[in-house]
Amino acid sequence: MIVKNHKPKKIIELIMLLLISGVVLCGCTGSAGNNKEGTDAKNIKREKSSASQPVTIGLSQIGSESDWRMASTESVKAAFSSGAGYNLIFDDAQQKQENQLKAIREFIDQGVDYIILDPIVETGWDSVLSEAKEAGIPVIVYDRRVDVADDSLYACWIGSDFYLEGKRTCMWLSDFFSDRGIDHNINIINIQGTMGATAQIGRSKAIEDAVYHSRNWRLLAQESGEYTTAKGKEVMKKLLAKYGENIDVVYVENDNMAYGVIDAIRESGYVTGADIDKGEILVVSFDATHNGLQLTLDGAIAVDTECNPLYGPRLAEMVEMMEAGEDIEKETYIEEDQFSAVGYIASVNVEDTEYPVTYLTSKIIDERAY
Amino acid sequence: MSENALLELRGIYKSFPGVKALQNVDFNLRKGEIHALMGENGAGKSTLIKVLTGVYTKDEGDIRLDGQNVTIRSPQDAQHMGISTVYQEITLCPNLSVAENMYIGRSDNIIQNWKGMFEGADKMLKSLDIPAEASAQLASCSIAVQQMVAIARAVDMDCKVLILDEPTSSLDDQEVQKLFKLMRDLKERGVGIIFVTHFLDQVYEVCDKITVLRDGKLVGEYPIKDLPRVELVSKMLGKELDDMSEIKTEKKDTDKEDDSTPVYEAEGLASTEGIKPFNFYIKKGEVNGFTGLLGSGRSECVRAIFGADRVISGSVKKNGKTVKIQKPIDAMKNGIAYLPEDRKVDGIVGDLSVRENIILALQVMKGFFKPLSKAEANAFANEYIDMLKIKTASADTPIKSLSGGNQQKCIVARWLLTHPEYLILDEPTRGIDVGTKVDIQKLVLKLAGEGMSITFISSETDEMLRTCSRLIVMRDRKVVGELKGDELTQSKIMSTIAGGEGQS
Amino acid sequence: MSKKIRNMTDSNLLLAITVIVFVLMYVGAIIFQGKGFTKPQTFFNILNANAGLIILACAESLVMITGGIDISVGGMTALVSMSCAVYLDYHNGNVPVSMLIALLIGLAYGLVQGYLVAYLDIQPFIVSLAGMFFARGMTTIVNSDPFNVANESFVALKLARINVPGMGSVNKKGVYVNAYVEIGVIVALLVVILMFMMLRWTKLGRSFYAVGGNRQSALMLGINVKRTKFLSHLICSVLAGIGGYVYFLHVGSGAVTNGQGAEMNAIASSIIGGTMLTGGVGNIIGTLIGVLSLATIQNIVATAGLGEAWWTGITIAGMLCVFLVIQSVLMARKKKLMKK
Amino acid sequence: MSQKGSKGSIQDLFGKLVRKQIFIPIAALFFLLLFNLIFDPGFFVITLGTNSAGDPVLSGNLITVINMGSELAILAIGMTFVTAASGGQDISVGAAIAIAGSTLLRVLCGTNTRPAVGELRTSILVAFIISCLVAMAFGAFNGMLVAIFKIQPMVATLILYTAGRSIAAWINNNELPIISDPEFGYFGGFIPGIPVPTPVFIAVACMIVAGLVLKFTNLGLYSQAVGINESSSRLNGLNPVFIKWLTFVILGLCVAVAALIKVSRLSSINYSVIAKDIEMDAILAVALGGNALSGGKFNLWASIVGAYVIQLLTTTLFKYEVPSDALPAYKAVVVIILVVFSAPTVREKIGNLKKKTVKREVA
Repeated sequence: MIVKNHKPKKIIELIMLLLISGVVLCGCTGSAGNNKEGTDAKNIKREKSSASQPVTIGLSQIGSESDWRMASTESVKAAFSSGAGYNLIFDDAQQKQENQLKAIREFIDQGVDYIILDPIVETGWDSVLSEAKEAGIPVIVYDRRVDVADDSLYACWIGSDFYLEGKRTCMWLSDFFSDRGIDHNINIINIQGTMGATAQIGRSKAIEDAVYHSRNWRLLAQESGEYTTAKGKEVMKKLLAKYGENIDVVYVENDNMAYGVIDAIRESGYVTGADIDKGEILVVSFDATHNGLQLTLDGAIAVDTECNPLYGPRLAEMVEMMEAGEDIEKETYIEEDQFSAVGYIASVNVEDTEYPVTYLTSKIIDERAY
Repeated sequence: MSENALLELRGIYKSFPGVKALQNVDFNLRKGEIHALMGENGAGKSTLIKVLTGVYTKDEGDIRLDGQNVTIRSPQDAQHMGISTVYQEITLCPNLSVAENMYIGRSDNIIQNWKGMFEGADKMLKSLDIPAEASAQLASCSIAVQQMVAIARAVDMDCKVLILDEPTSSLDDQEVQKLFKLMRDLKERGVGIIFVTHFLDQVYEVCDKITVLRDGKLVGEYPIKDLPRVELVSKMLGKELDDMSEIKTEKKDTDKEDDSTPVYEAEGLASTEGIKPFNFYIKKGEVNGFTGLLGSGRSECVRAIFGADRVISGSVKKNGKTVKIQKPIDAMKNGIAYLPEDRKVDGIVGDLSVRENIILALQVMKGFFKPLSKAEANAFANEYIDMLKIKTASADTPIKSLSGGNQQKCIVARWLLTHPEYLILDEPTRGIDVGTKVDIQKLVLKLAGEGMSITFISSETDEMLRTCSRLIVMRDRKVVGELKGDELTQSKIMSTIAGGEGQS
Repeated sequence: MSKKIRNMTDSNLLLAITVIVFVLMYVGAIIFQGKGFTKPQTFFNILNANAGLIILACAESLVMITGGIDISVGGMTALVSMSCAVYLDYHNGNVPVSMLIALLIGLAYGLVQGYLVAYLDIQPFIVSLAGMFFARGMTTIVNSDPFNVANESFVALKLARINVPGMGSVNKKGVYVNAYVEIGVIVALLVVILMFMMLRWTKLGRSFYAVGGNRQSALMLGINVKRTKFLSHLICSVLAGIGGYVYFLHVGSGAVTNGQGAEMNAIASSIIGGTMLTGGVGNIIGTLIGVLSLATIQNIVATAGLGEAWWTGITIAGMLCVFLVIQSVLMARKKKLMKK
Repeated sequence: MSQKGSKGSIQDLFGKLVRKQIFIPIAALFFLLLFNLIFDPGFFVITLGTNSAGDPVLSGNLITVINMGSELAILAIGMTFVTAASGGQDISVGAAIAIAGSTLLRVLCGTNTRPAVGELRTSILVAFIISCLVAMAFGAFNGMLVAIFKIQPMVATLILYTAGRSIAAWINNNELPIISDPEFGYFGGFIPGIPVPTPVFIAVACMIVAGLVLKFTNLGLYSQAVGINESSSRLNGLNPVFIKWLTFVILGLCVAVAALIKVSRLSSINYSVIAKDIEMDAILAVALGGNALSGGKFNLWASIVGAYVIQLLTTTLFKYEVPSDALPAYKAVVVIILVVFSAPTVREKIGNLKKKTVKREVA
């Protein structure tokens, strides 16, 4: 009798338990539904197992901090789709090298066929890459570089020439100023990316070199905005409070920070634009993301140098070549464009090579893949 | 005089902000003596004990143990000197084993010797006849057993002075007898025991001497033979007392028969706490009570009436109309009020002010969206502070800083403020001083006289006899009898509880 | 069954649940995820990657058992690794001194936090919150940019492998690869063993439980509560210093983001391992298994192809949720059994 | 003689003031303002300028304090209730802000992450109401764990703390929507023509609502009673489970409002960074307000003042060019000083010291 009467409470507890595990399970089933690639991949694996094993790829991505990064991830994911005979294991390291190291070890333990790595920083990869080599798994590095003592630890590298990007931007600036006949002192602020990242090193070096070799350029401050909008805005606000109208040019090392920088400039009562003699602040940026180009079209960003995120097809090409046993080049650069709506300059010349500058229209923005 | 002296306290002073808790108090304890420390709540007993055990440091005065001056800085100090204490509230760690609770904090050994400890503990428990396993987790033992474990710990420490601070309030008679046996054994061994209790019977049963404190001052030290009860009470209260007889005459008036519909009537009521379904009614202006040994289910019955525990069967009628009482708020809406057994756990809301504590129940009944204004609340609080003579600095004082008796009065005030038709008082006099006890009993009869129905529960049978006109007797969670009129005698109650003869 | 449960201490009951769930999970991973989990190296990699966390979790368990909490251990990891990294690289220091630095940071933290909590009676949450803020801030003051330590003797120590005989596996090219653990794992296991012994077989260990179980009672039982609380924080912080160094030894870099969220992982591991935040209940072995459970589930999520960053967070939270509810329901049932 | 008496009464008054709970945060506020006054009176300059759209805006450090402190003050309200009733803290508010913000953007943008001006799918009000409901639902989840399953609040909310930002990313499929409608920016910026930042109005509105709730309902009394003695509250007809749960839902509402401001400030969201560590600041605000983190009696206004103390400290440190990452270190030092001086044991010791000196003087 008494025991019976206890039941309601127990049942409530049970229901609660079920509810909670239900919520968790829903999450899991949701995952299966959302992540169709995963389930599909398994199905194909089963179908194909008699004919040809799918190639398993482990992809260690830095994170999803910017539009650029996400476009890059999407591109790689699309290239290694299950339809194309691949089984992709994707890992988002959330901006920590530690997580990338862990992911690569997991890939090794799972015995993947290839590891693709976009390293967050250049150093600290020796031991994990030698483990991959020990296990006989080739590693393809892309976007950012790795700095290892023995470069046989990775199969190849493909990425942007960040120094060149920076050079092209500086050259554009220099051409622009001479075109406008400006030869007084130019005060520049550099909003850097995450310190130690390949892009930051290359782009920062380009502006530092340009300032060093220039007669009238001065670098007022360099500070890291860590590639994020919020941080970029915060840093810019601080610098504006310090230097105010003395600032002529802001050299921003990616578009996401540029949004923040432009916001900060506007909120502090200044105007962005190319007319630095009228007190406007000229902003140059990198990456050429959708939003970045929109701002470029509006004239808020004077020139936006592309950093091509669409690595997918090139990486797939490389994997196919390696599968076929062909030799591949150790280092390849990916092609990149430069956009401006200011429109004075048709091309820039860096070390005797002409690089065209695309005059930006809304049509171009609409046609781009990201 | 000081031959055989074990512990001597001379001129102890201790004050807290705003309160002089002890003023020039002397105390003597000899070897092999059971010494009762008596006084109302707030008389300074607890403070004196805490000074002795190192919880408080005295402001002035000397403590001499075995003739030597000592300074007691912490409970460890006290233990090392051979002063052990068993408190009313269990001061053991529920998450540790029984054995650990007996041995922890006693030696400076670095290594814990589990085997030796279990063996020693089992031996000790067996010799004291305590039904517990050394390796069991303490939380799995009943409160009484936990209390015994605490005593076993003290005994095992070969203490010279054993302080028992109201150890009996949660024990039943059998357990109390066991404890007394233990005390007498220890006395034989030459241990000096300081015994603090509110039960006068117990004092006269085991003690050799009595020291009485009042308002932080020493009243005197008396051999037990030289101090009859009435005198003890008057010394504690500081006035001659014939209130007891007054109460009796008042009660006679309420002792009458009538055939009206009961204010409250329950049939087959049972709760999750395992009481057998019982029937119960109470009429207008009636005072009745539940009696029985501790654990017989008397509190569980009234909790079921109030909906404090989950009610699982039975029907309830209020003034003849069927009502549903599932939760306390249902009961309150039906004009039932309940003063719970455990004042600290279930009664007071410690950090809130006296005012907030008094208005709480009324406020809840008024509802979430109708708070009383500050002026109204103050008016109510002050009215009851005056009416019940609650000793408090102001209505804003946190209730936890009041003495036990005054806290209890606040809770009574809280329920009176809701103007209940039916008031349940579960052990309202436990752990409070004699003066307040009498006040509360008088109040019960006064309220009944004004037409309120009251159920009164007390561990002290004479209190019940003095106030109740009908007693429901319980044994083993079952109602086993009902006594009224001439049956209301000590012996009749005892025999019904014991179940010696056929019951009605 | 119910009687057995009744006679178990709370600590053992919760430990039993943890062990069962962990074993089930690992077996499930082997069955459903296949090849990877049968390799011992997979398990060793989990140990390698989490050696630091194991030590931090032990430290956390200790304060939790004593009824406190310390949320500064993650921040300390960052501070320790950054200070040591700067010392080793910029000042070309030597490794033993860097270890001493780690210990000293731990000691300093322990002394200050312990004093504030135990003797000034300030809430441990607030004290260690300030401790976390301080450590994170100091880390950026020491150096704000992440970098990998190139100091040779340090790198040698970092790369040192202890081969586990007979546990290796054959790679794709048919070569036998030895299974190995890093030095940090040995340190972590040592800490686990020492802490286990300390908590089980020393009077001090038992007094941590007593203080956590009921502070007032512990005082009355003659335990120096303040000193016990102080020691719990002292040992915790020193262990956090060691844990921070072991973590540093694994990642080999100084970075502001080092050990981010480690305090919550340590707390979560302790809880999964059966330590209760209310104090007085807990077990170091459970904590170890808690860390391993957490890491295993992360591994399962990652290798199941749910690489999107959010799945890790959601699954861990789900697991934590299930554990907490099981614990809560079981404890409630046990209490009910007790009453009868 | 009479002089002595009046001196005594002034001392009494001061003593009373010092003993008031709200004294500590207010003293801290004054101390920080005094510090600024001495070292740089320029701190107090408020200028009326115009922003890029040509609307008048007030700017200056004090404006920054009351502007940026808004979210924290709003959260402090909810956190105070939760602390009082449950005797624990919700450490998931930062993550919950991410969820509420993400929901807000998801409802406004749908699947198009870059809606042009005027292309929002619903009105901002509808989106806000939905995000409120979502935030309250998550609050209810926390509340359920705490109230029904009796899990310690910090542990229970650890679940959402771990999962929250992931859920937020999941809601928007990890995309980062950006809203270009200027109206959306009003909540975190300025309404054209009004020079005072909008968050200030929102925060004041929240305080007024909280004040009215305290005055016209029994939430204060009930949550304190439940926090101090649950068992006794139950026997007085309260439903402790419901009240604890309710406080978490209220905190959920506060979270949604804070999320609106946060998201509006950026017109976008960054799941891993938005409102980072704000839970710690919110708890700190409650503690600085002198409220016991173990629950029970509370003073809402002291918590709110505590929130502004934290913001004032942040702004002051920024003023002295402390980099934002190093900020916590300085904050920690100030916090420790504050809590040490408000710790009862320390206060008692100082009190004793004072008494001794007074005694010596008398002697």
